[in-house]
Amino acid sequence: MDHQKLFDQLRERFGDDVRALVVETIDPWIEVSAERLEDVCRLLKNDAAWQFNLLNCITAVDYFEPDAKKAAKVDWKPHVQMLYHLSSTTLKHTVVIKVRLPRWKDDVAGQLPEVASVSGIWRTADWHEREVYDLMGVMFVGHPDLRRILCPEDWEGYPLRKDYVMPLEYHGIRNR
Amino acid sequence: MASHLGDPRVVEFDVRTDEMLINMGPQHPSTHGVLRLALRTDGEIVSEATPHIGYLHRCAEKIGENLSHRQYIPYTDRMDYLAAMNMNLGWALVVEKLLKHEVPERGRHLRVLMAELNRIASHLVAMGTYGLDLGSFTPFLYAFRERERILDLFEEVCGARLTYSYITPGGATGDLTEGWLEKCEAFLDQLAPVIEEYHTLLTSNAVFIRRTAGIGVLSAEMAIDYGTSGPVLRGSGVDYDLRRDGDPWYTGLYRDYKYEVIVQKDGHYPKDRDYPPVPAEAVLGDSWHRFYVRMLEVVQSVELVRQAMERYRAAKGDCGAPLKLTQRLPKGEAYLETEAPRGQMGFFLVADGNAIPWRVRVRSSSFCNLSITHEVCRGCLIADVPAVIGSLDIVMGEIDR
Amino acid sequence: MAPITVAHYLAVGAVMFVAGVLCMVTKRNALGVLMGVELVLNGANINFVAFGSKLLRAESLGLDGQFIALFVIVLAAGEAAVALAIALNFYNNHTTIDVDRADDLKG
Amino acid sequence: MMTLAGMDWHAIYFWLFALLTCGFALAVLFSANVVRMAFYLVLCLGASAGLFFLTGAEFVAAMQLMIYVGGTLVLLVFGVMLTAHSRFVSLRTPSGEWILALIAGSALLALLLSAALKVPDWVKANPDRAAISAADVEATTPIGMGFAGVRVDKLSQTDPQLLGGMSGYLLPFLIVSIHLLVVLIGAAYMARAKRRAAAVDEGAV
Amino acid sequence: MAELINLQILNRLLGWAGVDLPPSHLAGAVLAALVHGVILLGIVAVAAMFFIWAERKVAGRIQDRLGPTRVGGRFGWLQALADGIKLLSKEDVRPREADALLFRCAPYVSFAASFTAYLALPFSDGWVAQHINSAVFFILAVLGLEVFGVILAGYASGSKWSLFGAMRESAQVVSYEVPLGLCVVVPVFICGTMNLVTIGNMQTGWLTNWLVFHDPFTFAVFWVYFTCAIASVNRAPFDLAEAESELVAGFHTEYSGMRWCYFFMAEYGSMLLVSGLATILFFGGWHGPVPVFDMLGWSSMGGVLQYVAELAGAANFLIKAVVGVTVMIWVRWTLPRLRIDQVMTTCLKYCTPLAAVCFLGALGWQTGMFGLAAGPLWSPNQLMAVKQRGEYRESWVLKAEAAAAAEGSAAQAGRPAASGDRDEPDVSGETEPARSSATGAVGSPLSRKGGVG
Repeated sequence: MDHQKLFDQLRERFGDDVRALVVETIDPWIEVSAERLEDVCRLLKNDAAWQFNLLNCITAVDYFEPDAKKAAKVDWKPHVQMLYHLSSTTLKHTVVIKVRLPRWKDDVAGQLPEVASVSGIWRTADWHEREVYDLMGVMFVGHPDLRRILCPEDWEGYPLRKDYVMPLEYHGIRNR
Repeated sequence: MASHLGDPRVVEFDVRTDEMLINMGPQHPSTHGVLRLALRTDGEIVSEATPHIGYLHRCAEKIGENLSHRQYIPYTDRMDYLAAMNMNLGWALVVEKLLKHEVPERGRHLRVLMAELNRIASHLVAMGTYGLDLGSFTPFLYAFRERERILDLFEEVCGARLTYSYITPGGATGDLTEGWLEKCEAFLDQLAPVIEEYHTLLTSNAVFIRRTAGIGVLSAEMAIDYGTSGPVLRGSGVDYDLRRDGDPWYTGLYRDYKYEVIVQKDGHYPKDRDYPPVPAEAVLGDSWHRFYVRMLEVVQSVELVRQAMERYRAAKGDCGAPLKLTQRLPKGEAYLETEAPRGQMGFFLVADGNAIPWRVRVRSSSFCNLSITHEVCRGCLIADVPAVIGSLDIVMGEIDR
Repeated sequence: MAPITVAHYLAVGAVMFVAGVLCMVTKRNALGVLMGVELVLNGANINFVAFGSKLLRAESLGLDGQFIALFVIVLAAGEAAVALAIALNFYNNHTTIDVDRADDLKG
Repeated sequence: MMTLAGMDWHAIYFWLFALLTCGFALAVLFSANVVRMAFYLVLCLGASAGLFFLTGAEFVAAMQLMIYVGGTLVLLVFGVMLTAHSRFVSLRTPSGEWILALIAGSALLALLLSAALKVPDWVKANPDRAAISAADVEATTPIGMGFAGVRVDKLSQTDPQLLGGMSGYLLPFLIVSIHLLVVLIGAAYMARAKRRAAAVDEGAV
Repeated sequence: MAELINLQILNRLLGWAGVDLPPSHLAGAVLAALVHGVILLGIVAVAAMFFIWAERKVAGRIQDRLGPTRVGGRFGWLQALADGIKLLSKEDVRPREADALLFRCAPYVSFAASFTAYLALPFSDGWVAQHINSAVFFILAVLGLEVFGVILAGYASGSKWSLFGAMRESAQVVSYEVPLGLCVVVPVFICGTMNLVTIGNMQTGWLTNWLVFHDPFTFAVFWVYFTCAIASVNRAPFDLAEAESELVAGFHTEYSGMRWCYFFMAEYGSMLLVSGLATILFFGGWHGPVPVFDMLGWSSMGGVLQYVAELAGAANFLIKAVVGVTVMIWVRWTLPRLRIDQVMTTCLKYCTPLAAVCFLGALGWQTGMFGLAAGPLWSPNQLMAVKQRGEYRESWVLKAEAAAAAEGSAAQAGRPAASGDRDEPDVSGETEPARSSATGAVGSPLSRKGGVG
């Protein structure tokens, strides 16, 4: 699949909101701004030339190093990266869409970063977004039913964040 | 009083009974582990089915950030514990994809052999438990009888019967033992005719057809929209199989193998002349078709295993040694989906240069397959709920991870 | 022990009948009233069968007693079906089967 | 009377079944729980079937068990289940009503009992009961014939005036059959899907 | 009312043992009642235990495994006993939500219904606890009461699954009683009696005399009966009330220990009962396929030999009934379960119309509508002098015949009351002779096949 062509088309349409294309990696990816993600996704799904009708997976990666000594050595600033693995069952090609989010909204700890929900585009995103919300703490704006899915409803914290500390006790059950 | 007449539920059903909210599971004979379904029912009719998952959540993704890639293998075993070989394979391939490490030819055929054999075992369980869900106990034991023999084969090769940890990044923990191929051959020879028995007991059984045909119909668009995969997707008539259409790192395994994707095309399944015909009541995408696809995939896998054995014999060299425990992963990320028995099992791996991954993400097939429940269980009878859930063939270990 | 006569059966029938009538009077639930009706019918049935028994009377009603009892049983079944249908219908519209609430036609 | 040979089994069974019948009839009356009422009614009617057996009306007793207890009451219990609001419905009756009802009821009972005991023919035991064997009261087939219009049980009747009135129960049987059919259709019609209700509602708007 | 307690067996036993007991003797009567009760309870209990073992064994064999092998020696034949002991030692749990009284009563109601029905089930010629002349309906009626136990259990358990089970059961059993009743009516009207002993005895002789081979319609109606019987005793594929994959365990979800055990005793008891009923109604009851004892003449000889013949008859009956139960077990382990609406459609759309058609067909066959039944087809029964079907009369018929014969006058000379090959019954019934001829007509349709030949 011609990722460059896709990138050009998106660039033409959305301008700088489509930030980058990287093809040298194992899986080529396109970075999109959080604001225009929904529009980009809608185009990717509905455009006859691309037909990304299958959303394989939504992943969030927390780029954060709690250890200050190690944190000094990394080449990135702390952020949460969203990855959308898309493929087409008809044209049999795949693409990865990345979105960069702050770890906390407005850098206020506890304020979940926000990104538009794509559950209106692919319904499979419903559960995947709930899972990301549950484990990584990303707020999906426009999600119909954003609840925790794997952890209990009253669980505190977002376990997959790098600075997450396991609570010692949950409802009287000791964890250690 | 008149307001009740405007209530849409009043006009739907014969006798308006009080709505009941019942919990099916997490301790229920037919929820395949610890799935909990909150059913809102009106008499026997289910007006809403909400799955609640997470009872088996073991933080597999978090664990992956604390172990080296080889240490993570046993955790993949416990995801889809009915198809642990396929889970191992998925993880091994994604690590190899990141490392750009190719296994030798012999190792490739060994992997196909194991994956397909495990697919047979997994589909046998799916078939047996589906019978159980519909109240027929006998096929379950028949299925386990055959599965036992596959487990014997696995045990001989890796010492374990459920959690194999056999296929590892780099190859496999060991080569096949002497005489293993003959035993496998004998098993396949024995399996082929008994599949006929299963068709008699279930596929073409009139009661079975009445219970499954036209129940839980999932249209092709909806199947894709919900990200379903595997037999659920193909049972809806979508011609998509990662062994053919997937990532080159995965399809490379099946290079030069001869097989047909099991999907209904022009009203026919490949080679379906040898098997019970599709009943007139069955609608594409219903529980019966999902079941039938699995049954045909067993036969397909038998053929693939035969081909793999032939090629394995012909291939020279070894089957690849496992990577070292401390093998550093290059900086970067890789995503790979494999066609596990239950559908597309995806592993995503972010590495920062250490042996221990920075982030592991598991995309589970059953997770997506289960998410259609509320869609297909709406308006069916209570008895149809196990019939639909069973046809999705979920494994909670994989959903909750 | 005195021999059993028709009057003994009649007494049993009377008790059932009275219990049924009181049931009809006191119960609020439509189905409770229905049960009262069943008791009344059955009390009557005992009388018919007793009068028709050859064992109890030399000059009995004969089989006619049993015929009438059978008719009563069958008609009671029909009556119960209709009453139940009414009760369910009433319940559908009023979500109760309290007979005192069935006063829609009251001016 | 309680000699070994003269043991009156009929009396023993009668008292047993009579007590059960009356006891459960009263239990139905005094129970406040509608499901228990249904349960007591089952036992009451079952015991009265025992009384029918004692009088020799075996077919009636079997029919009582089959149609009444097995059919009608199951239907009733079904109705109870469908209409039960909370799980165990209680039916409290105000005590004032109870007192009135009990006064009226005991008056009625006294009247009925005195009537039953007044008629000399009814309190007299059948003198030649011992001569009647179980086979003599066998009545199943005659009942069947009676419904078909032939009274084989009254063959010895010679009085031509009486003969005219006993040509069998064919006509009532047919009427009842048709009646039942109508009832069934009517009940099904009443309890059927309420789509029409919505249509009426829309029409009103 | 000493007749109420049937003393036949006991008296014969005692007479054989040399004890002479007057029938109305209190000790004798009580003893007889006890013996009957204990024998029947024993049969039900032993049958339940045997079938629990058989269920496991048959299921094991069907599923390519061995089933119980250890308890009590080679075949695990004490497995049911071990199960029973285990159940006895289990804690008797009652949910807090349950209605205590009804919850406790329900298993006994179920079991009592199943057990009471045995009162009217003959095991051999005259071996019946209670002669009831409408025994067929009595058994069906009492069996139908078993549903109350299930309904009460479901309702009183305070569990939603139980309630679902109870609702299903009540709907199912009430519906299936209709086709079941219709099926049973077919042999009843062929025999002209509801007395099971008489129906059984009417099938004396070679197996061609069994009612299932009487005509094509009885053959068909047997299968309808068997289907409905499986449904009415709640066995797979109609075991919706306890459907474990849907309702956890349905009505007995909340039961444990002995109370649970009673439900199972009731289930297995009912299975044997409906099979036994099928045996009597369709498969010759206690008569073997070859009338060995009739040929030897033992069955009417009296004394020990007749007793032996009757004992063999009882064994014969039990074997046939057990075969029926085994088929039920076989069906259970083969077929998936139907859905509730499908169970109801099976009843209303297939079983009831089929039973009705068979009923009408058998009626037509019996009245010679098809032109086949008038002359008896050849059967081995013609070789031997067995009592023919038409010779079994109810007592009132015999009495009426005797009366008619006694009053016999010149007017009747041309039309003998009891002759077998009469015309259609004359039911106008105005004059004495005409009415007595109607009496004879009751016997005549029965004797059409056997009586003439």
